[in-house]
Amino acid sequence: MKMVTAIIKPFKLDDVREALSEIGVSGITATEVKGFGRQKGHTELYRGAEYTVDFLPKVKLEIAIIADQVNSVVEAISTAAKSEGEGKIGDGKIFVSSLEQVLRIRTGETGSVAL
Amino acid sequence: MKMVTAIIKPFKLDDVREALSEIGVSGITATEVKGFGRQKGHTELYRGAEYTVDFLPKVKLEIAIIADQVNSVVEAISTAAKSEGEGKIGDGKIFVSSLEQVLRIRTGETGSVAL
Amino acid sequence: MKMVTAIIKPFKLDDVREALSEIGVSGITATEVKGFGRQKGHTELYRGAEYTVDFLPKVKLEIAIIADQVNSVVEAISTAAKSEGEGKIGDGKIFVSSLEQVLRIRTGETGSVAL
Amino acid sequence: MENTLIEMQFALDTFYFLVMGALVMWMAAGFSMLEAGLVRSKNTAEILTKNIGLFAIACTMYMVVGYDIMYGGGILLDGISGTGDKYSNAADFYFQVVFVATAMSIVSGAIAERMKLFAFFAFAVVFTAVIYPMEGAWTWNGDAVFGLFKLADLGFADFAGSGIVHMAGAVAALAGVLVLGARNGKYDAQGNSRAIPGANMPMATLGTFILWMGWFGFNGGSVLAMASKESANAVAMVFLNTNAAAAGGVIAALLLVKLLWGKADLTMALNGALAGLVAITAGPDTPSALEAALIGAVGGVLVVFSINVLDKVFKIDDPVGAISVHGVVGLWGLLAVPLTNSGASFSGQLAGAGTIFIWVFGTSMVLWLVLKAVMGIRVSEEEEFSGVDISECGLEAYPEFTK
Amino acid sequence: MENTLIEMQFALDTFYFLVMGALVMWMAAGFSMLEAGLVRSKNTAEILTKNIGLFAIACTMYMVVGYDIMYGGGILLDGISGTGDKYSNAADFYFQVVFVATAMSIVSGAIAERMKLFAFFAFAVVFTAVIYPMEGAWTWNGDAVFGLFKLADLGFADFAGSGIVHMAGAVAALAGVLVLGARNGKYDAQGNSRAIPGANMPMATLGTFILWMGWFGFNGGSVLAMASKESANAVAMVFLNTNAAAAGGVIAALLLVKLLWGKADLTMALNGALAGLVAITAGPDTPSALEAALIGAVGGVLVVFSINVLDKVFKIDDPVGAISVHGVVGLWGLLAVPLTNSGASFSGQLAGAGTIFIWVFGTSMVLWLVLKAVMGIRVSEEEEFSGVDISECGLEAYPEFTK
Amino acid sequence: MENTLIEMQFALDTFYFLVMGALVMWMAAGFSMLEAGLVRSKNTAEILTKNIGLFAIACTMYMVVGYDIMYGGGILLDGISGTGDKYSNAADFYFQVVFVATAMSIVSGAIAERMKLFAFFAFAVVFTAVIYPMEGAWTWNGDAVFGLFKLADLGFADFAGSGIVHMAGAVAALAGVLVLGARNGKYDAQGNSRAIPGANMPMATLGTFILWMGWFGFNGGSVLAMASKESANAVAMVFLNTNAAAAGGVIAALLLVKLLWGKADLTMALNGALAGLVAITAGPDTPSALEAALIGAVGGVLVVFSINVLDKVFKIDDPVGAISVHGVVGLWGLLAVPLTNSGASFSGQLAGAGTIFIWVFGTSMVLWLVLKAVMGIRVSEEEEFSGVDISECGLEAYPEFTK
Ligand SMILES: Nc1ncnc2c1ncn2[C@@H]1O[C@H](COP(=O)(O)OP(=O)(O)O)[C@@H](O)[C@H]1O
Ligand SMILES: Nc1ncnc2c1ncn2[C@@H]1O[C@H](COP(=O)(O)OP(=O)(O)O)[C@@H](O)[C@H]1O
Ligand SMILES: Nc1ncnc2c1ncn2[C@@H]1O[C@H](COP(=O)(O)OP(=O)(O)O)[C@@H](O)[C@H]1O
Repeated sequence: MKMVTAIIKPFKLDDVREALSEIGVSGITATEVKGFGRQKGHTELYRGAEYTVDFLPKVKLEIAIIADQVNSVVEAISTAAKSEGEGKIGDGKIFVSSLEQVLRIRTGETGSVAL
Repeated sequence: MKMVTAIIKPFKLDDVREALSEIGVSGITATEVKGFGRQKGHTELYRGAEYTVDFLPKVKLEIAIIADQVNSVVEAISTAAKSEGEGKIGDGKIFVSSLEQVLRIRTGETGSVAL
Repeated sequence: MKMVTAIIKPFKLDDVREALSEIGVSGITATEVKGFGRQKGHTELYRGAEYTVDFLPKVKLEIAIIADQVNSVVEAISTAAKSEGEGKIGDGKIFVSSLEQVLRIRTGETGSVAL
Repeated sequence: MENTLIEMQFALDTFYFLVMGALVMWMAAGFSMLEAGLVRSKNTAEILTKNIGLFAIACTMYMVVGYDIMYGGGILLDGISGTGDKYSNAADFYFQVVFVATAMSIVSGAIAERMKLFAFFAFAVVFTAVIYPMEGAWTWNGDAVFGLFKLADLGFADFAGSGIVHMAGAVAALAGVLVLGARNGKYDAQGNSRAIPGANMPMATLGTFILWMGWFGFNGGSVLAMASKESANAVAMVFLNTNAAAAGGVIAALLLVKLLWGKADLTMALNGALAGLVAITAGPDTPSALEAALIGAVGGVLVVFSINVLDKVFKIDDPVGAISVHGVVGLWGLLAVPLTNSGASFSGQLAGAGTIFIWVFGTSMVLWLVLKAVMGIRVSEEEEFSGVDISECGLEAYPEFTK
Repeated sequence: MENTLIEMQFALDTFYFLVMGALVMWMAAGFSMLEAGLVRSKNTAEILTKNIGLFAIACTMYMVVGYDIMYGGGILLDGISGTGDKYSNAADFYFQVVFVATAMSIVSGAIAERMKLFAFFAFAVVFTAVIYPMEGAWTWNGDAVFGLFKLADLGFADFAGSGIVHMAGAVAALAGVLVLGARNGKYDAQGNSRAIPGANMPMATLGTFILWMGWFGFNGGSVLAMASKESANAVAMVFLNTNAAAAGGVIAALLLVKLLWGKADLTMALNGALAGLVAITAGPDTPSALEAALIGAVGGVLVVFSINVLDKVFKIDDPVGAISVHGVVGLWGLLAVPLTNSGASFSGQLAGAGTIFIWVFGTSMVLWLVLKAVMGIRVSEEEEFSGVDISECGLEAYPEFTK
Repeated sequence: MENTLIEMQFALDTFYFLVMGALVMWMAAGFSMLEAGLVRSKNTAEILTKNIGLFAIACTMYMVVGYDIMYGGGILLDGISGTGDKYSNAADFYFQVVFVATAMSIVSGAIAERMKLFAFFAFAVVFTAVIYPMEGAWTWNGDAVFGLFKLADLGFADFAGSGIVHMAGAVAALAGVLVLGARNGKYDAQGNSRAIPGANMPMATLGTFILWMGWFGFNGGSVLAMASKESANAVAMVFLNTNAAAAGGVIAALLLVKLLWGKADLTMALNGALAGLVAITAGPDTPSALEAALIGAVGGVLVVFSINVLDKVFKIDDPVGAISVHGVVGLWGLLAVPLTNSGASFSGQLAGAGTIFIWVFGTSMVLWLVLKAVMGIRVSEEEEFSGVDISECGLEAYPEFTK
């Protein structure tokens, strides 16, 4: 099994979720995170003193899947999360790592049936 | 070493934490996350327009442990996090992955003594 | 590739970020988390009833890097995140795990160029 | 000694105007809090800026020229120097100026979360300098409409301004919303309305209570006299009825939403209170307490349906429900007057409402379109997505809370 | 001319009632904000709905029948039409009606975070229509208690309502809390009390300041006259003493908690202010400023101990401390009257307090139990866990902030 | 009958004082909300505690000895018992006491986020008992300064206290900030000022509106009479001008920041409103409406520059801008008086400002230094980092929201 972790722009969340459910992914855990990357933050002004908000709000999605699904999941995410046209800096990243075990708390099932 | 990641219902947090400390786990990192899964969100009403809150608040626990402890930790979590009786949809999931290295910043210790 | 995950004190965030950018790390994802560890929470008082806030606010940093960089990154973080002098309980932990694949959504690049 | 007595009457009436005026001024805080509570957190600082800015603009423009257009008194108030016949003319100005600000406040809520701040301010300048004073002159000052006919002759009566202030504000807002369009994400691809919950309900509730309190000044002060038994009794009845109508509006709205949706939607209770207040404003002097409560209750029912119909059927995106509360219910308030006041007629009320609508809608529409052409009135899509707080004000309303 | 003078007195007294009444009405906002600040965010929208709803119910039921029971005046106020002898009877109603709402507001805080909204509203209907007006008739209107004895004859004096309004509200709340039980999680398995912090301290502080301000109307208006040197002096002393008592309550509570726990617990400072105000309410006219400050300070000390004893010893779960602030300190206020007012006696005060307690506690208890049997008064455990905002109101108070 | 008429005048004047005083008391809530909105969430509960505590201390100390020092009347008000010549002396005390609290409130904002709570309270005790009453006696009571010279003789005029109240508060704050130093993190290693945004803009805006409303009492009440045609007219003009100046301050500040930085910084609009109000306070009776608006507008411009210069050039860390709003603009207010009031002279205004500055700065500085030596005035670095809410008050302002 694999764990796919995607960092995306917050307002792409709905699109990505839809794309994932179309290919049969039923479980996602989402976290609000702050990203530091190539995309730079913006400057705010408060009483005449500037200050930089140099983190950007992003959403992290974690999706546990069986190994066979990795490619389709990564593609679904990257298609849905990419800004129109050429893509934009800050569209995000997808990370894949291996997952040794999964357990569904309710039933005690383990392995791919627990996903 | 292993990293155990559990997604649980927020109001089970205290129980799980207690169960873990009983079996000697001393470190946990908790994050508030939103879960999309089999359990469906609820509908709220605002000025006559319905809207679905389709994510559910969950807590993600990350616990780094030595490999030998995996089974006891997983069992402690799953017992404490399971709803009374049969369990309920949305009780959550436990993921286990492997951890290559750990370092305690304060002392510079690495490996299992750093846990 | 490796994923380095560090749990640090929130007010060390700026220092750590600076230390990382000095050694050429360009991407970081940060999450606000709550830590339970050796460092104990504090007691608050509300209308004469005490209560313990036993989680502590921490920041989790996730940094995807090529394997060669692991040592320098871990060192940069641990130096910057350590409290002055001997270090203090609660300074945090660094975890390293392996990363199988990375993809930059904008360009579709994968592997180390995508970091 | 007789002189002293007359001076005392003068003093009491002046004092009464000032106290009532301070209560109406307080409504500016009410609108600010109501609107700040009903928008999303990313647009909160901007709507606060809008509200304090529009209040300042209204006070200034009405001083410069608005009061003169409406009641005479000279450009820059040069006829006003704290003298007067029955009460200080400075107190009269003070009382009148906060009404202008009220009318203007109504607009800001409806066009929230997507309009350029300075385009709004430009609108406010013209609205408070000319558009409102003109229709105010035709009604409260009894001038003939463009020299043609007098509304009072037709049997038009609007005691404290259900039409002149509230409906006028709502009509200007309606024109603005039509030119501006709905917020991004308000309607989905199929045209279904999506709820966009406001960020801070305690603020919205506080705003409603402030408005409720301020309304005693709004309606109570509109008796325009206190220092005799008759006028004191009249003011007292107006207070009593204003309160009864607001209470009726809350109860009606709460029961209705509970029946319709099974939930006691707080925002509808708040709008119900305001609807009750708007409804009674055209005639708080003539009904009995029970009649006042019923007039308010009808307002509370109307507002629930109106908000839903405007939103779902007409796709008019009004984040705070201002057009329904002040416009639709303002019209109801006008039409309810003849029920208890023989001095007013339905035809007169319709004539008055029509006159106000045509004038305010026409001029506002032209003004919004001119502003759109000249400086643009809508922020960019990206600015709207990130929130107008950053783009217009450069700061965040709750920098430590929001996500 | 003599007539004009008499009319002027009439006008000034009426105006005074209306201004004082508007300040008391403002207290409704104070209770709303205080309670909204002291509950958790998941229960905030519901308590706001509760507060605006109960205010509307109180205003309506007191109009329908309550005022008639308490003072006469006719069902549906048919005897009230803005006339009157020394001041407009409409102004009198307006001033009295906001007192009922105050009494009712006290209840809402104590039963917060677990009661069904419409069960509460049902209680409010009966409380404001009958329970409060009955005891009000025995006290302020001087009626004999069930035709048996007159409290005034026994030396009972309660100037502005420490007992009649505040203790009465607290007693109704106590009955409710006893029937309802504590919030889930308030007491652990060993019966230890656990702190459940309120979500928004600025709101709670704002509420306290609003109440402080409104209290000038509450006590100041209870002189019931302004238009003579004597009454003007009396009103001024009442203002001065009310302020001194509130200040005394804050200082005493703050110093005490600092001594006890080493921390300046803001919530206790707020409760100290309210305790000072409640304490002076039974007799703000007779003490000197220093005496008033001391009466308030004793209230501030009492409230700190009372909150802790009720919570830890009696396991009475009162999220906002209403029973201590209004009940325990209300009783203290009654008992303090004879210290500076020779017209009152300890026995009379005890008799009055006893009468109020028995009547309000008895009827309230029956009513709560009937409501429990008929419609249930407590939300389900799951609803309580997720918060009553979702289950009762269908929305969230801070949809973007909370976790 | 003549007697009755005189009594009526007495009653109306007394009533007027009480209503104006209640509005000024309300400013305490305004300062609390303003400051609570402009600090970070971790320091919010403490500043609320500070504000309600200082209000209580001011009311108590001024009662104990302050009023006697300033106007006579006896220790513990033993000369005050609700009698009086033209109005109740109790009403006079009530009106005066809320002014002391205002002066004290100004200090709390400037030293926010780093001072020990009880050190601040200790300062408040002395400031409200002695420092303010002394300079108040020299100015409003016309006493000779240390028996040497009378400010009035030099042509000093400060109608409602731009200097006596506002600048005095700001000067005490300045001394405090100099002794205390800047907040950690306010200036970086290179000495560059870093922005530290306040946590809650709606609260700050609410506070500003409350202050705006309360200011009508502050300035309007300072006419000190209402019950004649002349004084009624004067009060009305004061209301009108106060409002015009505030509006002018908002518009000037908003336009200026838009020009300077391209953004409509809400916090500057709020400070602009307050600057307009402070500026007009020294002489709201003599200007025309236009002049008032311009005096306010200059205040609005000054405040923007002053905040930036104090912050960036002088490294004076004043989280809410109190020293600029009340001090710099208070001085401007004093200097603007001779422009429209022939009874005042520039030299007199400078003499008065100088006297106030020297007295308040000198005594405050000594007091801060003594407190620093005796009990320490600054919290530890760790406490400052975690927020003074936990260390001083033991609770959090928003336990469920902040991170
Ligand atoms: N090496 C990395 N490790 C962890 N997170 C990263 C890394 N690089 C980027 N990210 C995350 O992805 C987000 C987008 O990255 P960014 O560099 O801004 O754009 P792009 O991926 O289009 O080049 C960042 O805000 C950050 O949250
Ligand atoms: N495949 C998955 N990947 C990541 N997180 C998941 C996955 N499936 C479920 N989750 C998380 O676990 C939570 C519970 O899952 P759910 O399907 O609702 O219940 P159950 O596990 O009892 O079937 C979800 O809300 C989500 O946060
Ligand atoms: N075994 C663990 N698994 C996951 N997170 C841990 C673990 N141990 C510690 N942590 C995280 O690291 C933080 C610091 O740990 P703590 O034990 O307080 O200090 P130290 O690392 O200096 O001994 C904790 O608050 C927690 O978030």
